[in-house]
Amino acid sequence: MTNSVVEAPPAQVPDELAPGHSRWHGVRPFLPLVALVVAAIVPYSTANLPGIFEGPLNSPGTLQLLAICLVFGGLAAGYDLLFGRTGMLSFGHALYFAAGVYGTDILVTRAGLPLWQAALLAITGGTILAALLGAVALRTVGIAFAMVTLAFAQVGAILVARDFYGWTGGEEGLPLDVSGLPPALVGVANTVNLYWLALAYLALVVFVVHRVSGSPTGRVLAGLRDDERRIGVLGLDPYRFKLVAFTLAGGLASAGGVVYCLIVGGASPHITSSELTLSLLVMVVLGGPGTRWGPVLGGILYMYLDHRLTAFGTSDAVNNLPAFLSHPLSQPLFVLGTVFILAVYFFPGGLTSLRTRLHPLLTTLHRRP
Amino acid sequence: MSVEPVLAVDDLSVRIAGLHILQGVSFTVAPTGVTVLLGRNGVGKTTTLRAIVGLTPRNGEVRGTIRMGAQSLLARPTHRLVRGGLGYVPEDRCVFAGLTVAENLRLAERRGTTPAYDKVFALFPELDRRGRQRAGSLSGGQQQMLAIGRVLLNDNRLLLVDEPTKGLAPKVVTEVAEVLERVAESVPVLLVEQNLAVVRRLAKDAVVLSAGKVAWTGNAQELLLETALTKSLLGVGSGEVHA
Amino acid sequence: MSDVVLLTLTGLGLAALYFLVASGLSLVFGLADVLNFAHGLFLGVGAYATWWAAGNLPGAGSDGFGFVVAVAFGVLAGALVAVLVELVLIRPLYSRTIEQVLVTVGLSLAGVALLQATWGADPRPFPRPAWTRDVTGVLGANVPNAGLLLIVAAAVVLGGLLAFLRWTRYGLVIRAGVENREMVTALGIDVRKAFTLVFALGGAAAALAGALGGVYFGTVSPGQGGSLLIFAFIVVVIGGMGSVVGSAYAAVAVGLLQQFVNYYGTSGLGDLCVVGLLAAVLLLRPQGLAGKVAHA
Amino acid sequence: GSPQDTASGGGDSAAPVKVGLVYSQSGPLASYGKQYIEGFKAGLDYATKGTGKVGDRKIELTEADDAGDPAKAVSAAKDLIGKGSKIIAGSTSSGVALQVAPIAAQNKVLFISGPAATDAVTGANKYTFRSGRQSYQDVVTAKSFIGDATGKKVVVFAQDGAFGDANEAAVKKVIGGAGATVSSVRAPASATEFTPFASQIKAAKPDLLFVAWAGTTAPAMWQTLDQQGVLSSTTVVTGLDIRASWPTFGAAGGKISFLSHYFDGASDTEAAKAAKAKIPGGTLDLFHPDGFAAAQMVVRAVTEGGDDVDKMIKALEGWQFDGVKGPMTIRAEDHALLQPMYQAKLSGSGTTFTAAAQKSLTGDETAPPVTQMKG
Amino acid sequence: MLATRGLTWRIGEVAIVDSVYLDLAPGEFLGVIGPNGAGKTSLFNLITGLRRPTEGRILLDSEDITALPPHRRARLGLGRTFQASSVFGSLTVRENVRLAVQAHRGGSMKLWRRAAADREVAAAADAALDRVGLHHRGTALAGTLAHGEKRKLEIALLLAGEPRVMLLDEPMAGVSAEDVPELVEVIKSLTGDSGRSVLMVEHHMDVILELADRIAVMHHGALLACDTPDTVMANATVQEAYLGESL
Ligand SMILES: Nc1ncnc2c1ncn2[C@@H]1O[C@H](COP(=O)(O)OP(=O)(O)OP(=O)(O)O)[C@@H](O)[C@H]1O
Ligand SMILES: Nc1ncnc2c1ncn2[C@@H]1O[C@H](COP(=O)(O)OP(=O)(O)OP(=O)(O)O)[C@@H](O)[C@H]1O
Ligand SMILES: CC(C)C[C@H](N)C(=O)O
Ligand SMILES: [Mg+2]
Ligand SMILES: [Mg+2]
Repeated sequence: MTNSVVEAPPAQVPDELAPGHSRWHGVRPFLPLVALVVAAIVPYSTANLPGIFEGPLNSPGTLQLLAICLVFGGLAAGYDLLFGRTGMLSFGHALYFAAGVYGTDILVTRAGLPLWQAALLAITGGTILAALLGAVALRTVGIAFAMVTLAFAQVGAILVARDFYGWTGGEEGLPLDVSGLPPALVGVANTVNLYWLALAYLALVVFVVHRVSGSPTGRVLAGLRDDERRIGVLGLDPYRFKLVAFTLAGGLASAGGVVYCLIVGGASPHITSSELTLSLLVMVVLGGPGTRWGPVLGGILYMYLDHRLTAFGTSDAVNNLPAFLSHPLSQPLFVLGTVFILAVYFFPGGLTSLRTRLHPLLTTLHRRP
Repeated sequence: MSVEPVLAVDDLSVRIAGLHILQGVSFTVAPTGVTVLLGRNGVGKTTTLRAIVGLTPRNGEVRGTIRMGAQSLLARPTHRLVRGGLGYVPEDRCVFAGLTVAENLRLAERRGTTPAYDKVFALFPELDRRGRQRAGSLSGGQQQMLAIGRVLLNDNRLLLVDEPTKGLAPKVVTEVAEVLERVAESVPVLLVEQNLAVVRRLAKDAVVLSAGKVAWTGNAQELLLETALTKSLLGVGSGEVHA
Repeated sequence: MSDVVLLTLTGLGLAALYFLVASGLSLVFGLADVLNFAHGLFLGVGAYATWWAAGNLPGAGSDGFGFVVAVAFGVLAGALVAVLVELVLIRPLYSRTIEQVLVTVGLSLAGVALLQATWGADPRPFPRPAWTRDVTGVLGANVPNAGLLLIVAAAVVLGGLLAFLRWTRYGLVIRAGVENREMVTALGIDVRKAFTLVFALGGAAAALAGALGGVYFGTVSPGQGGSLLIFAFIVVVIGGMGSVVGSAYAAVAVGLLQQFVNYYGTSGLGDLCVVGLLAAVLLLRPQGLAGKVAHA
Repeated sequence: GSPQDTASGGGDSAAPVKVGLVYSQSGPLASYGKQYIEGFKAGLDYATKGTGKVGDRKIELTEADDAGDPAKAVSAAKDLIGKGSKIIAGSTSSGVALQVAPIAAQNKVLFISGPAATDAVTGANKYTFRSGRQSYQDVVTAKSFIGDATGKKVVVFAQDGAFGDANEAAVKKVIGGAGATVSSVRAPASATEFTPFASQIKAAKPDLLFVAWAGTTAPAMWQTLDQQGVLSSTTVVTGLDIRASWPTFGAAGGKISFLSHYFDGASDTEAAKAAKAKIPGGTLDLFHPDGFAAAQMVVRAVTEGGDDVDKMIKALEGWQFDGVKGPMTIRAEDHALLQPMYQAKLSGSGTTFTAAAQKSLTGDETAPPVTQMKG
Repeated sequence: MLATRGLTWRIGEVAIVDSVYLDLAPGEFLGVIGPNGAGKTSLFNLITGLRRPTEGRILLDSEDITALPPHRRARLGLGRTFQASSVFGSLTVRENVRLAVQAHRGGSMKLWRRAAADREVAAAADAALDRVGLHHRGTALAGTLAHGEKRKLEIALLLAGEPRVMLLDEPMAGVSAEDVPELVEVIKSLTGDSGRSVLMVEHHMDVILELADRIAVMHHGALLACDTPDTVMANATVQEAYLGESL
């Protein structure tokens, strides 16, 4: 086999580097802000979206679900910095997320540190971990790189499962000790604060990723995705730039871990599994790699489906179907898997490609008087 | 001309990713000799050849008719076309980098015919000598020889050859031209070529493309003789043709 | 002494199981260039089809020739599912690695869930000849027959695959097709058929691994394939992608390492060593043990 | 206004009582979850005498699937609490139970953990109760197999992680405390080849081997222990899993001494008869009693406490009732559920196996030591 | 300026590049010719650091750069084009060149700046595009360019780096006859100013003859001759091994 180099994700010009030329040119820069404001006032709405959420928008259950979705939207956007924008296929990104989750949890619950110190340490630790492991893993490229990162993540999973000194709680996980936490983050009535926290995290990641992609460094990263050898000949050290991207993405993932730990109120070994990295990849591809909103949407949609399909599976609509349909449909993973497969054929290029694909339709509709 | 053409392209249009790359191209290829397809970079020469062998990318759309004899070529899978005697030498050589030279050649053998190894090795002794080398480590020129050698293993009804002399040493250019000349004695060739010296030596008929349309068709030698014409069509006086 | 013999032979049995799982993966991953995360599904199909056949298919059973029929049925079912997957899902996606990941991940989730929806989450006892539960004394060690069966099967599969790749033209077509499918068709070869064949073989090898894994574990459960998969992936990568022989070497290395470290070291160290071996191999020889140097 | 107003139960005496059940409907523990919910419904029927009501108030069940994932369970619990449930029950796995328990305490609602076996649920906080047995009770039952422990050699074979740790610790305390020397052989939960561990166990020549192993690799593990002669060389004790797993022991099944939480026929109480009559299929299994007891506890809590969670807790603490297994006591100090446990033998072949009770131990005999209530 | 001292690259027993001694004076234009497979591209790969030589040294301004990685050499003023076009396919033509300009000017490791805001980079990039006549294709994705256009883009990328020593690997290959003179002019203009040196592999003899001060002939990895165009063209071995009978 010669072809050990991973194919770069489908060519996508980063939005930031593409020439802007649409009617919306003047408005577009403000759309993200509008979206942010809308998202921020969601908890004031009592609207009921039957079928989509269990309760009104401002109910704790809905906000909790939304908060998880938002964290994963941010996580996927951070992962896309590696995958979609630099062309690095890491199979071990969950490790840095897990470092954030377990780091915070252990520091708060086992060491009794105040939250802000624990969070700071966890993020710093996660970032340093990413820098160290990245420095080693980046000696390889392509599938080999994917597998080395996977191996590191696997070590993380084994260590968590081993439950050294009872720190991690092994397969049972570690509930977060909330006694020292700010009261505003504790209790169902305060779920809204967790929601805002998640929203802030998402906004931060999108802003950072967007900013970095549009920076001189981002330009180099986009170049790396296409032809690494060429970057070297232009006088830039590919290794350094890849390490920076890897470390930054790792740091963002750790920060996501801190937020997730607070939302879920603990850590469980699910998040160290290699499936999680794979899901990150799925989220990004589902949304559209290398685009600004694709990974975010992909992450949100994935988590939404992952959580909501359990309810779908037990709903009356499914139970009343004949057995050969209701049995598979009551398996959330069956539906989730099927959705991925259908997505590939119906939205190639990810959700964000829908916009361009719907464009002709919209313009025709527009022209009608 | 009363002779039936071996290939007739009629009103061929190709769109790729929304770009209208070929816009109603029509020409024929005579049953003997070399027909050359000329034009500046990016006018759609490669696109034309690929449309003929059925290799337009997935996001592309082909309209019009392409016939070889009585048979329509459109909508038939590439491997069928090739087995039916349509040989194609692509622009970027496309040798299989991970396979050895011998394996590259073996792959091109078609069932039911005896591959003409002696013919190929007589033309390119290098290929015989380097049988065990990985094709990816061949020099550019060696790869080109391999790419041409691959189609010459079999009998063909028509050869499509895209810029075969690109990147070849002058001596090899001459050799390739000679090979093609000899090949053209038995099989018609549709050739894309930038090297006008080669064109002058080989071409019988010429088709000149410009911006996705046919700008001129006729006798190639006449074209090259008329400085004004070559200047307007190809941007070079025939005197400037490099030797 | 008998400890060492026992550990070596059981380690080789484990290696054989890894190899059986890895061989199909390696074939599909290395030759068709598809990172097939649905490989675990093929294993599951093979195991459940064998299980089903032993109970329901006339002529098949859990012992003697009937068992051979049941396994053959399982292998056939695995190959068939693999072919269907290739034809319907993968074919439109060649050279689009990332979409393939999405589809095969989706497939593995949906497929395993489907198995669970049909036959439940709990392990079912696997029909198997009585002698596979017994042991054979070798130099004072009680070596499980199931392990010996795996070793024999792995050797047969290795030989068969090598013969296929070396002596048939398909091997060549497939290797070329991975590099540039278009160009293979431009040489007059229907490359699609070759790739379907790769999937059929990969599926059959996986199904065989599933069936024999059932014999080895004594049960069959929906998630069984997935849990073996991670080590199979490691074996494929250590061995060098697409190299069947490399996978065989790597499987032996991984199986023995795990076995001996688990005995002489502390718990969990075996897995860590394997992961460490993977990282070390990749860092020192990114192309894997048997892989060739990628050309610049 | 406030961005989020939590629906409150209100004091309406005829309003239904909302009870949230968060358990595994899908995922690897789906079968356990199924038994739990069947047991719960039978128990509710039994405790409300078929009315499904406490007084005038209907018990309104809302079920949510956690698929074995604590994050999903926490989301579901928050959702249910947000919608006014004052009682959450369920938790098929220990991981879920441990993460839902703090949520209950934070929001001052009652949480009745289900089949989750971890000792850590006991005494987790004053809002948390349990309706099933805990690892420690398993181990005490195991001890009953060796009689006088003094001078005996005991080996624990357990998987890595919290479940294994808890079992090892419990054996050291219970059997080691009674004078035996306890050592352990641990293996990764992901192990597929058990010969090295079997060899280690054999080399230790124990008088008693206590095995704590859960998961799909268990049959392979038993077969290896059998093939390497471990089962025939010593007394081997382990917990008896659900019926569906019995045939997977194969020939090894007859050589193992089982401690059992429950199996069909282990008891013949009123509750057991009622449960048997009510559940689909009519055969009780491992976790039916847990669901049944949970429903009994819910009815008790509502009857005595109405909508007041503190009153519910008061009503449950120290409560004694007759469950499927027999007399049960909720210990006031740490909410441990004292209950009978069983010794069992498995016999049969092929796909038909039967379990027979050898001996049953009372709730007091298997009582775990009192733990400090944490919150 | 650039010198190789006994530069050798072996694969197994075979010397692909065989003890090459080459001196490139400031401002000099050295053409490299030789049969296909003579080792010209390999020589370039050694000089730019994509391959490590088995023996010999490479000197830039009499400083030993043999052990430096490619990017460090580029930083010292060594630029090249590739025989098979290698441009950043998913970036626009303009972004390609801007990236090269930015790489050259430094400041690529700036995570928090807006790249598009740097007018100087943009201006320099546009100038480079103008020079190769690709200005009108600025917004096209480089991956969709026709072959000839990619060659021009390669040159623009090179120009953007303002290298002191340029290695051009068959820049004319595949360029349509019309554009050859234009490209020759571009290349000529590169060398006119400042003491910039060029090493160019090319099979179009007329182009070589027009541009080169001296011509090096490679054969079987070794340097067969290195002399003025007239002398080289007159060399019988060159005639026989490389040029053959002219068309
Ligand atoms: N896959 C594609 N997507 C978008 N545009 C394409 C694609 N392939 C070709 N084109 C465009 O079609 C036009 C014609 O390309 P083609 O390769 O046929 O030109 P050509 O005449 O062969 O040029 P050259 O002499 O440089 O080889 C070019 O402008 C090119 O950019
Ligand atoms: N990695 C490799 N392994 C084996 N042989 C190699 C390798 N790389 C190059 N070669 C051989 O080295 C020789 C020189 O190749 P190179 O590409 O340098 O030639 P070139 O002079 O540039 O030819 P061309 O003008 O055709 O491009 C060729 O014979 C080639 O086959
Ligand atoms: C369902 C049972 C096996 C529960 C398991 N003992 C646990 O605590 O997770
Ligand atoms: Mg072309
Ligand atoms: Mg070359």
